[in-house]
Amino acid sequence: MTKITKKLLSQHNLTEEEYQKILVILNRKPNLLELGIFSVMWSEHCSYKSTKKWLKTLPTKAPWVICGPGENAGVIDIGDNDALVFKMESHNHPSFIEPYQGAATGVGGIMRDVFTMGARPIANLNSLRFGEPKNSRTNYLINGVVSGIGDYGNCVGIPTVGGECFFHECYNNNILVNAMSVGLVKKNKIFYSAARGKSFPIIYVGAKTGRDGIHGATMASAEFDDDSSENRPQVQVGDPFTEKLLLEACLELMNTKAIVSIQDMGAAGLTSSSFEMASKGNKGIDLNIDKIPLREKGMTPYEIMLSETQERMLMVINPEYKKITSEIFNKWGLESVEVGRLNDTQQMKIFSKNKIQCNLPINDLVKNSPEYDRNSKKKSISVKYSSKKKDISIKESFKKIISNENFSNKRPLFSQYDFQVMADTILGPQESDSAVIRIHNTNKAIALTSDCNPIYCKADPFYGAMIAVAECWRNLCAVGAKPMAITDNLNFGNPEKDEIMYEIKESIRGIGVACSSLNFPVVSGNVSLYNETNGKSIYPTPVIGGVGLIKNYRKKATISLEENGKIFVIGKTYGHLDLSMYKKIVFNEETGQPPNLDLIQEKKNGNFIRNYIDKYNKELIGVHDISEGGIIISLAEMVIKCNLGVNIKVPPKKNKKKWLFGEDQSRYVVVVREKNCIEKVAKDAGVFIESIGSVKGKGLKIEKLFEISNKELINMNRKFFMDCFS
Amino acid sequence: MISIVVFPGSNCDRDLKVAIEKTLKKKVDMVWHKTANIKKSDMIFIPGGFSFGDHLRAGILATKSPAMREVERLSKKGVPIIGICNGFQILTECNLLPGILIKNRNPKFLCKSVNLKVDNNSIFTSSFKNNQIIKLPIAHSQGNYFADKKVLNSLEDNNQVIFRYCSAKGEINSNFNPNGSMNNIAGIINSSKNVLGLMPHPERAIDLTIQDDGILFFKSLKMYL
Amino acid sequence: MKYRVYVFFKNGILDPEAEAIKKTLHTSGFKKIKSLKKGKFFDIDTSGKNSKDEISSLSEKILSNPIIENFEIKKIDN
Amino acid sequence: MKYRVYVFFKNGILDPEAEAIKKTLHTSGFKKIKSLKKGKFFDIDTSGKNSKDEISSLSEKILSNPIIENFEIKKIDN
Ligand SMILES: Nc1ncnc2c1ncn2[C@@H]1O[C@H](COP(=O)(O)OP(=O)(O)O)[C@@H](O)[C@H]1O
Ligand SMILES: [Mg+2]
Repeated sequence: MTKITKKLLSQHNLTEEEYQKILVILNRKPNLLELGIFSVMWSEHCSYKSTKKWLKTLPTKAPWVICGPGENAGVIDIGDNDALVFKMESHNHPSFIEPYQGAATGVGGIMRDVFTMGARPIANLNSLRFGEPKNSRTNYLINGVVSGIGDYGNCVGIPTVGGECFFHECYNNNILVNAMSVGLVKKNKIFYSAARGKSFPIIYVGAKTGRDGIHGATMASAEFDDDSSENRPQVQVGDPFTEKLLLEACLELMNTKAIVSIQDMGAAGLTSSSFEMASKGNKGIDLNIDKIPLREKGMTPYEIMLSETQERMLMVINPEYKKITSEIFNKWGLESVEVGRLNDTQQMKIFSKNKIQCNLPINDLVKNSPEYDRNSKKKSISVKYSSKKKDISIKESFKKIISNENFSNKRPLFSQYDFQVMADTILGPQESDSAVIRIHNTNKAIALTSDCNPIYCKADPFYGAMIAVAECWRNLCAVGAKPMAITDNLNFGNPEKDEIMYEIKESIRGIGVACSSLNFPVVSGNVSLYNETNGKSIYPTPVIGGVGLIKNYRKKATISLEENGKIFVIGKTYGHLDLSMYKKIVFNEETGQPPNLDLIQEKKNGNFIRNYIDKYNKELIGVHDISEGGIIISLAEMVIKCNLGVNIKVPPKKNKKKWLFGEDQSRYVVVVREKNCIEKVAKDAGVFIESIGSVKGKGLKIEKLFEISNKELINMNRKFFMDCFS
Repeated sequence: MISIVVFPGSNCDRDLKVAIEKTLKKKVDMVWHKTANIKKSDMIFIPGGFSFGDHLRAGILATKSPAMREVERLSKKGVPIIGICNGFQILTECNLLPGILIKNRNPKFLCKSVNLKVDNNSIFTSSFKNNQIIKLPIAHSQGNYFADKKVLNSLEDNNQVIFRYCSAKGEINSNFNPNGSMNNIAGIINSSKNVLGLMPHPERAIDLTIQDDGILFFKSLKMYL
Repeated sequence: MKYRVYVFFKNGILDPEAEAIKKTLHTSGFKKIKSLKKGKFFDIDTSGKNSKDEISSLSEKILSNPIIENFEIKKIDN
Repeated sequence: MKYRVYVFFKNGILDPEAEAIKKTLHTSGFKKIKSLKKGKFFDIDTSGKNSKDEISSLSEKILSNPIIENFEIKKIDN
């Protein structure tokens, strides 16, 4: 038997205390296989040991929530017996090592989470963060990540309809790749993972197991050092064709009564899937490891249990339906094998060559997983001052911003994604503040968006997280959708450091406060920690993925202009420039506090916009939220998109710079026809409204300041991404 | 009966079925690729997607499916066959259409709406005006039509090029060629004029709130049915 | 029996992937590259008797497309 | 100088493409194929002096993905 040494424990990312806990649970020493199982089950990735305590505080309930966090994905009710299943998940570390495969398998994994629950994925989003473009690897990484995401989703035939892509030096050595998938299911056809049934067979289906990504789950929870790329961990390779077959086969089988419970094999593969199914159902499992289909010779039980080969599923089958099960999988050319049986012992027994290789108490292992209340302390932030404080005109500043990588037109990026397959994409990328996807064969549609401003979060994680939620809520309102629920992906550094733990706690608190106040529950999510290299952490990046509902998809808003339209701003403009993109891009300065956020006003303004889109659709031309870059950027985006022009008057007595570039929250640009009643409706709703100009000619004209032609605007705006992908 | 052949990895089959039902009010038979006997079919569609994962060369592995023997047999009897996107790739790989679709000039996948000039002199496009300019979505990374000079000349001489990429005003040149196709070819028919292959997706453009130029495409088929 | 089948673009036919790689080479500093061609190879282990014929048949019918590609078969000794 | 660079998957790395091709070969009558592996090759013509070094550097950095692939360089005589 392998001797358990300090070194072995640290290779398994287990602390001495955790090992002592294992000894107490087992009342004996574990063997290597058992130690490996503990290590993945108790990894940050599977056990959420540093964040569990705080995640429990999030609001997860609403009358329309069918299933909150805890299952493979969250589920909400959207009426007419339809439900939406969605979740976001990170694949940050694998994507930094191998961007193409890392991102592709991230997409594959999140889609399996969705169709495991019986839902057909209908839309994917992805939220990306890269280092500075001048960093030598950035171009390689973004090209790999984007093709990986595209190739996988395109092949499976699920439209990739939106997301974000943001560059900042804090991601130079730790990029973020967060993938979100949304699926549709009938309310009475949802599948869960809790094992049920008496000695029912356990079926393995999908790809053969290889040595892919062994220790991936522990890798995903461990900080990088400079050797990481030398270590060349076995990365997982994605196979979207097999995923497509698995998707179709599972959905076909789900139309029969064969499947009792089902769980995809994600991080920690066979181990976490079997333990989770058993523990949720209070069951035991006898697993015959010799039955597992293998891709390579000579694999040990340890390797088999820890492998992260993609495109695999585990399910409990009603024995009466064994024949139909194998028929359907055969039809789709997939291998399905009975690998074990359920029992009531609550023990996990793994057999090989008729010998017990592992005998672990399932509930003790799962429910006694470590939970930490780690120390946290606010650290004063080293302020970044600009090097060059010289006077730069508003026009020059604007040009710098609109040409910057963070504002460049993303068409060359998202055109690599099939955003139209399934023929229900009503509004794809760049047409509005959220993507809008019709529920097939109905008048309903859903709106989808993902948001987070890490610069705000770094300065004040509580406010930053609140703003991320609010921005997400705003983007849904801006297309006319009722915001329903969110999924989140919490990306942070090393939680063992006080200041990082502070960021984590504060961000979760911020999400909680904003979600409670907006009645916008959290139904699923994911935590990615240890996003650090050589002790340098990323900015706190709690990405919020939001889902909203539109009753009648014909009543929606886009970011359109129309000749002679009247332009208004909803919400008060104070001119908050601290931490703005203006300060960042023009002066490389990140100082001060994020803009103030009044959640009551946010709600009022959002409700007004939604109501206006619904009731006054005939007089409405376009809506666009105002966020990073301020009013001028929102207007420029509209001008570029529609190839028309606007004529804007900065209101008297306002500081022009602040008014144009300020990032005050809860605001929208609204464009309406000449005959309209928007001012009256706004006043009745108690919402601040300001007329700022009209749609005229071609180009962006700020009266008494400057004018830029469309041609110049479009060229400046598209250069970065065009070069990036050429 | 209208048939759609479904391969493992097809993913525009449902969209196509919906489009046919909606625009032609006809029943659709989904034919699994292993079918060795297509009984009665007035028209056969080969849908878009990634049949067999698009491995090796897009379309090649699907040509080995039994249903494709049937498609070949029925095509000789004059049954209209329409391959869209991956379907077009399959039809060239099994020689029902000449040429081949290779990687795009910029090999990345490309999803966008493009302008097309339509030749209405085919059973598949008779509802269009001749040289009408329409807009349809494309979504592919292997849509770059290639054929040798002789084949190309005979396609042109026999008016077998049915769809061509162009500008909104109808200019046909390399600036309005999204993938590098020879002669801006987006869709062709065979010499007996009953087999059509096209890269754009008319089935994604049958909705007034999204795009609707695909409706005319399906309406053309109505006259034939 | 083991065979290696080489499949490569015919002369004079532009291979967009090879072109893209060449461009990347040039932009990443490998400026001395005069030409670059790309091909595929398949290592096939077969137990057939007439295996050479079989290999050439599948090379022709499946592994290559005669409009754009040629192929070459080599026997490999273990 | 002319070189041929062979690029192929490392042992143990899943090659979904080879799997799919093998399956289709089996179902379309080539039943005797025991195994099929796939790789790429690049024929490169370079004018550099240290060209062998250059070739191995670009093979590692651009032609192959060292995380999942290996490569081999052979000199070709015209
Ligand atoms: N990684 C991505 N994948 C897909 N679509 C993206 C991605 N990043 C951005 N987009 C899309 O591009 C458009 C513009 O993005 P962005 O500049 O972030 O817009 P906004 O500031 O209005 O939210 C949006 O429709 C967005 O969904
Ligand atoms: Mg945004």
